[in-house]
Amino acid sequence: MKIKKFDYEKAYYLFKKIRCTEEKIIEIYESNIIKSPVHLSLGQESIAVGVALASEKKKDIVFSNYRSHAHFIAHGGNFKKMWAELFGKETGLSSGKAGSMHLGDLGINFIFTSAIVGSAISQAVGYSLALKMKKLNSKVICYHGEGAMDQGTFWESLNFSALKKLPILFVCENNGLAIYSDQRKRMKTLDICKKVKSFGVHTIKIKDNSTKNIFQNTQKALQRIKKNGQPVFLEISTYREVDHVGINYDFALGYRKKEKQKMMKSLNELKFLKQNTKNFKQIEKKINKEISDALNYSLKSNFPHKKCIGSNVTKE
Amino acid sequence: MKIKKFDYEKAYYLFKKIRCTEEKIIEIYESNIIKSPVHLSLGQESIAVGVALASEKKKDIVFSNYRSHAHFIAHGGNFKKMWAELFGKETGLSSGKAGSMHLGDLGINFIFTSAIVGSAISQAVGYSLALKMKKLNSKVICYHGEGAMDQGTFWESLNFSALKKLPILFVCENNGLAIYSDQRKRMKTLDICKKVKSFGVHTIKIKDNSTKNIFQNTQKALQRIKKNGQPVFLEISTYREVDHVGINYDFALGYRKKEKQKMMKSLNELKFLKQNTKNFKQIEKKINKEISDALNYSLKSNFPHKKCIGSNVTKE
Amino acid sequence: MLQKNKFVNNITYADAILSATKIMLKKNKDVFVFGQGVDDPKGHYGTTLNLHKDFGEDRCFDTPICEESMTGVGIGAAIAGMSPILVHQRMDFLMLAMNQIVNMASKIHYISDGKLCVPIVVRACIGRSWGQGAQHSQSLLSTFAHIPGLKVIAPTTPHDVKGTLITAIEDRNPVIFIEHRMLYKNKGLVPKGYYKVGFGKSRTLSKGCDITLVGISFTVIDCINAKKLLQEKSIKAEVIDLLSIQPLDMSKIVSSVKKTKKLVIVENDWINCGVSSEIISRLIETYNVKFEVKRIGYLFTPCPTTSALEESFYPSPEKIAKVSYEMVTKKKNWKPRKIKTKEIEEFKGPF
Amino acid sequence: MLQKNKFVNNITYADAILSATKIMLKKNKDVFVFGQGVDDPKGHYGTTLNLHKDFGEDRCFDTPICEESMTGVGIGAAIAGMSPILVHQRMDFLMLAMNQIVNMASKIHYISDGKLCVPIVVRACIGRSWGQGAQHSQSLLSTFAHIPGLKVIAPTTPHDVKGTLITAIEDRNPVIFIEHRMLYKNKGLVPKGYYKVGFGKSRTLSKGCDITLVGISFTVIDCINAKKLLQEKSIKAEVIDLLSIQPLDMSKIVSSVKKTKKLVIVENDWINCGVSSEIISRLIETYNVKFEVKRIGYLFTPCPTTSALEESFYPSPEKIAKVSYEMVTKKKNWKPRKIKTKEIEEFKGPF
Ligand SMILES: Cc1ncc(C[n+]2csc(CCOP(=O)(O)OP(=O)(O)O)c2C)c(N)n1
Ligand SMILES: Cc1ncc(C[n+]2csc(CCOP(=O)(O)OP(=O)(O)O)c2C)c(N)n1
Ligand SMILES: [Mg+2]
Ligand SMILES: [Mg+2]
Repeated sequence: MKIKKFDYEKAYYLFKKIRCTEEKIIEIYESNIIKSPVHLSLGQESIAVGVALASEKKKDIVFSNYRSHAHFIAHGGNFKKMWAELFGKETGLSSGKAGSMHLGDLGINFIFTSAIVGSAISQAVGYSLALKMKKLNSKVICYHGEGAMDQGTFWESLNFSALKKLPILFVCENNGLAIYSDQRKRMKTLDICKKVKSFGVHTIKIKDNSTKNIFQNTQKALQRIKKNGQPVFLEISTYREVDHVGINYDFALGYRKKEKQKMMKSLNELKFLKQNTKNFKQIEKKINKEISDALNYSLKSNFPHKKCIGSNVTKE
Repeated sequence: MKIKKFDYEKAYYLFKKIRCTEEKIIEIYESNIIKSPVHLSLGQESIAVGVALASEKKKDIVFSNYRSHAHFIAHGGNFKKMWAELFGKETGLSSGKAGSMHLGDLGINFIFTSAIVGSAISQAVGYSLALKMKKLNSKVICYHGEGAMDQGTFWESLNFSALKKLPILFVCENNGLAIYSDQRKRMKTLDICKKVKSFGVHTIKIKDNSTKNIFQNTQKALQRIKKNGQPVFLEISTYREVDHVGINYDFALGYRKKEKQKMMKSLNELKFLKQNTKNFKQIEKKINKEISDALNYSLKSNFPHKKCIGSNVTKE
Repeated sequence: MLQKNKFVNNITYADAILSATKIMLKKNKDVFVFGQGVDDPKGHYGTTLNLHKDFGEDRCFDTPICEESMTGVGIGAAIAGMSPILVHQRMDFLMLAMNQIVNMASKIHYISDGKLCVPIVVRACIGRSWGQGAQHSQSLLSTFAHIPGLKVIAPTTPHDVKGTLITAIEDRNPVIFIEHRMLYKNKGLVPKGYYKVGFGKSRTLSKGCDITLVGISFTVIDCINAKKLLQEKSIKAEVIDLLSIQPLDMSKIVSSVKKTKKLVIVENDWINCGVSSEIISRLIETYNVKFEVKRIGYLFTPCPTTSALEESFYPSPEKIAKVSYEMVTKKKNWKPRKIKTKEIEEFKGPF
Repeated sequence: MLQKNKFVNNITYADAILSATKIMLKKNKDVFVFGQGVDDPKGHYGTTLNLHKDFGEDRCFDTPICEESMTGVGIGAAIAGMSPILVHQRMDFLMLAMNQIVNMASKIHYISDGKLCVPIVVRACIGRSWGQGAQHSQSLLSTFAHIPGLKVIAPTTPHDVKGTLITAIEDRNPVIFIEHRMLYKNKGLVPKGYYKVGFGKSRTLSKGCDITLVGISFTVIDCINAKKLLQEKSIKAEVIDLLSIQPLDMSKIVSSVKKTKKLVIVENDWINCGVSSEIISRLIETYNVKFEVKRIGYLFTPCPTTSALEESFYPSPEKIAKVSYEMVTKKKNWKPRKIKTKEIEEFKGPF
């Protein structure tokens, strides 16, 4: 694995693209054209961008969950097909059968995601077991929320990955929330890394929102995995800007206070990346075009034919 | 809670009674009168005896598992009915519906046990939640093997007990084996207490086999629970003398070596207790009589009537 | 028939659940409510709204996301004499708690030969439509009905959901209490106070002599709409709300089928090894009735997310009406008009 | 008919499983076996004995006790192109893995619209008798048959267990492979090499014209014994081994029932919402057959531990024979003699 330098331009491009995509979803959501729940990543972009830039594209395997737009875009998933999938069209990633909660693109080894909290983690571990068995020199990156660590399967999977010395990076996006439930309402001890360490897995904790920092630590983690073939756990503190599901701010619900500083973190990071990107104008133009192309593509596409419902239930 | 002194005589009585019971089972098992799997506690008696002597009889609630003969006897469960249950008779604890794997006696708050590894732990926690809600001043004692800690539910339950500050004592009987599977084949890190501590639960580790030591530590733990109403975890190293299930030594299977020193630990402890018991002869007589009475009682009892099969499926 | 008056309200299915819960929380100090998000600002579609404020945080509380152990906690508390109500946002999540439900809750009373009992109510909500997809739309009713020791109930009307919930909470057995997201906003007349609707009784919602339609949970609404369509062809359908899945009430179905000789059972689930097949088998095995029968249910595929396919997946008033028409008339010459199911059409998410 | 020769062995059901597994481990380097105790000295009743020695510890390994995650590990490895075989000591333990099986394995192929597939074989053993009790005796076949995307197979003979296991391992879908503890020691003629027995086909084990007996897993043995009893009354029973639960083969049952007009289905499970009810419903709904039918299965209670009650719990040759006799003769004047089921009588534990 070559040591890569942090590329501000790429980072800006991905970060901005994620943000613009989410904003476009918000813009059109009320029209009811995306007839499906969406779990937005606004506020959490730097994780996806930092991790994706550090990873080996098309080689590493990515597992995520229902909140996967950012991961999908950052890792370079097919953008048009993603939009078409959100629109439920036959040109979508899964002909519309998946929707926002189950995005996947094998072109970049992005495994179709699950909407059951924590249920893909053991699968990610199983995939890394297969990599090891097949002596393939790649790794699994498994994104999950801190809420997924409430599930016993997280600890079972973690133990197994350590026991079998598997090439997997766990990326815990700790936004402190599971829907409206604060982490403190669910966990006695908040020092997640300490728990993970006691299970025998190396941990790295990142408290700030710096894409570069995340990139560097991820790179370090991935190198470590490559070297000694053992799992690493990354905990990254982050902030969810909007409601758990859907497109609205949820401060009016009263369960959490709007913290202006936290709300601005992601936008400030974006600004910072922009300041380090010379041709940001071109990039923004490119993004706008990508989005409008994808929208057009998706709008023009057909819905899947009725009979498509019966296909691919089982493999012949 | 009064501080109790360790009572050698009681300890000898219970320890010996457990041992004699298991030996009697071994003696008669080939006759096929106990038509059911038995999971013997030989080698692990000191845990049951030490914990039971420290607990408040008829006040504390006891959860165990399929390997419960020792716990049942030590906590003072109805001995005749236990035997009748092993024989599948209508006079048994559950009219024969339960058998060895599901012993229970509400007279001593001994909850009917489960044969699914780890599945009673969350229930024990739930029971302690109820105690707290009802402001009852008692505690739950939950025995489990180290194998049960492979299950995610252990960590879920542990976290919840700490989160809600529940009056429960976890007693981990660490015999290092799950059937024929060594702990090292199942867990990356063997420092169980460290893991438990990281979840926010106080731990005590006991490495030797001393009934008195177990008694004293359990008493300390129970007092702590009473005082601050929070869970405590006790890990006690122990040794399983015979096969996981059934009555035979299993060294010939070759998966573990016979370690003479370990094999003698429990017998040496029994000898030690005996040395400190003046009227051990009387006690032994009493035990013999109890066993032969129980056997007679069970032999004379009828099998449940056929129609009994349909009763108590649901509560009217 | 009920009339609106000072004792009877016109309220939603969600409010009926809330009302039953409040009555029971007041009546019995051992009752408590727990589950993910029960104390959050949405209060599970309003069904648990503000209970934690009204009754204290000890009696209505949020949990970590760990279905297996929380079910175990409920069972343990029930054994200890409490009456827990455990709320699940989706039926699908119960798959994580199957060990506790199937191996433990259903068997503890029996294993202890009656000495312990497990009075837990497991509330589970079936999701549907607007892109719920494969993992938020399952119903799995028959999975629970298959297990001795469980009771399974799936009320459709506000009146019945309140009455059966009170019954469920007072029942000393584990009860799987099945709700449907698309029913929460439906209104109906509901007595204000305490009342019970017994288990093991289905409900004839409207009379007819030409064909019997049996619905379960949301498909009862489909049957009612199908009945309207069939009226356009002068076919009179009798609509039965199965209501109680376990125990199962055959009496109303038997007498209806004796009259109509024609039966359509509309599963709110996949058909294979479902409740409808149980009903058919009992009719054949035990009752001396000659009849024709068709089952309608979810297509035997996972539920697709896109709305373009959802329609083919679910039973609908048209499908039911068409099948019924063909059974009654032996003709295939009618394509019922598409009727709008307001619950489905009006739903706009996000969850 | 097969004959013993140099290509055909007379071996046990357990050895047939072992043989299929070895053949596939040799044939395909992506195949591996894992599960609690698969590498222990007992090798799951001999079915995995010494595989870790013969094929290496990477290809046959023990696991921690955590069914949910180990199933997920298997699914993940399957997605990655491996062919895992996951062994469970008891069917009951699958309740801990229902989320992975029902919410994940069965749906991944569909959700990805065919791009991923999950070729995992989940082997599960049904326990019975000698005090297995409520938690080590469940079968729950229909629970899996209810879910689209799964295949469910329950072979009875050594020949079929080998052939279907090879088919299962080569199948690219999740297969629930159901064994029965009481079958492991049964012997039969089994070809030594590689061969497949296809899914979706039941098997007529013996011909008869008076009544059709359909058995599933161990109850096939009961049906065979019942046939012997019925011969004493000159009643000729046709015995069908259902074998494939999902997909379900109706053809053999239909043609048999057309001939006999009388059907007894013996579930190796509780009856309610079971496979037998599905068979009956399909016969009624789809096929134009007039017939009488009875279902026999586990009593609708948890399984009691004491042997005094176990007998009442399970189907038996006598029960089957008695019901069959009464259906054929319309008389109630026969009490079949008690026949010894050697598998049950000879079993002496401990597990
Ligand atoms: C097994 C299960 N239980 C409950 C839910 C409902 N649910 C959906 S997302 C979510 C919160 C998960 O929180 P976290 O893992 O921190 O991820 P985040 O949404 O914060 O990204 C919950 C409880 C679910 N989908 N699956
Ligand atoms: C969920 C589940 N999986 C597997 C089994 C089979 N099994 C019975 S006992 C046992 C070992 C448990 O080990 P441990 O918890 O250490 O208890 P010990 O037997 O050593 O006392 C296993 C795997 C089971 N009963 N339940
Ligand atoms: Mg979160
Ligand atoms: Mg152990």
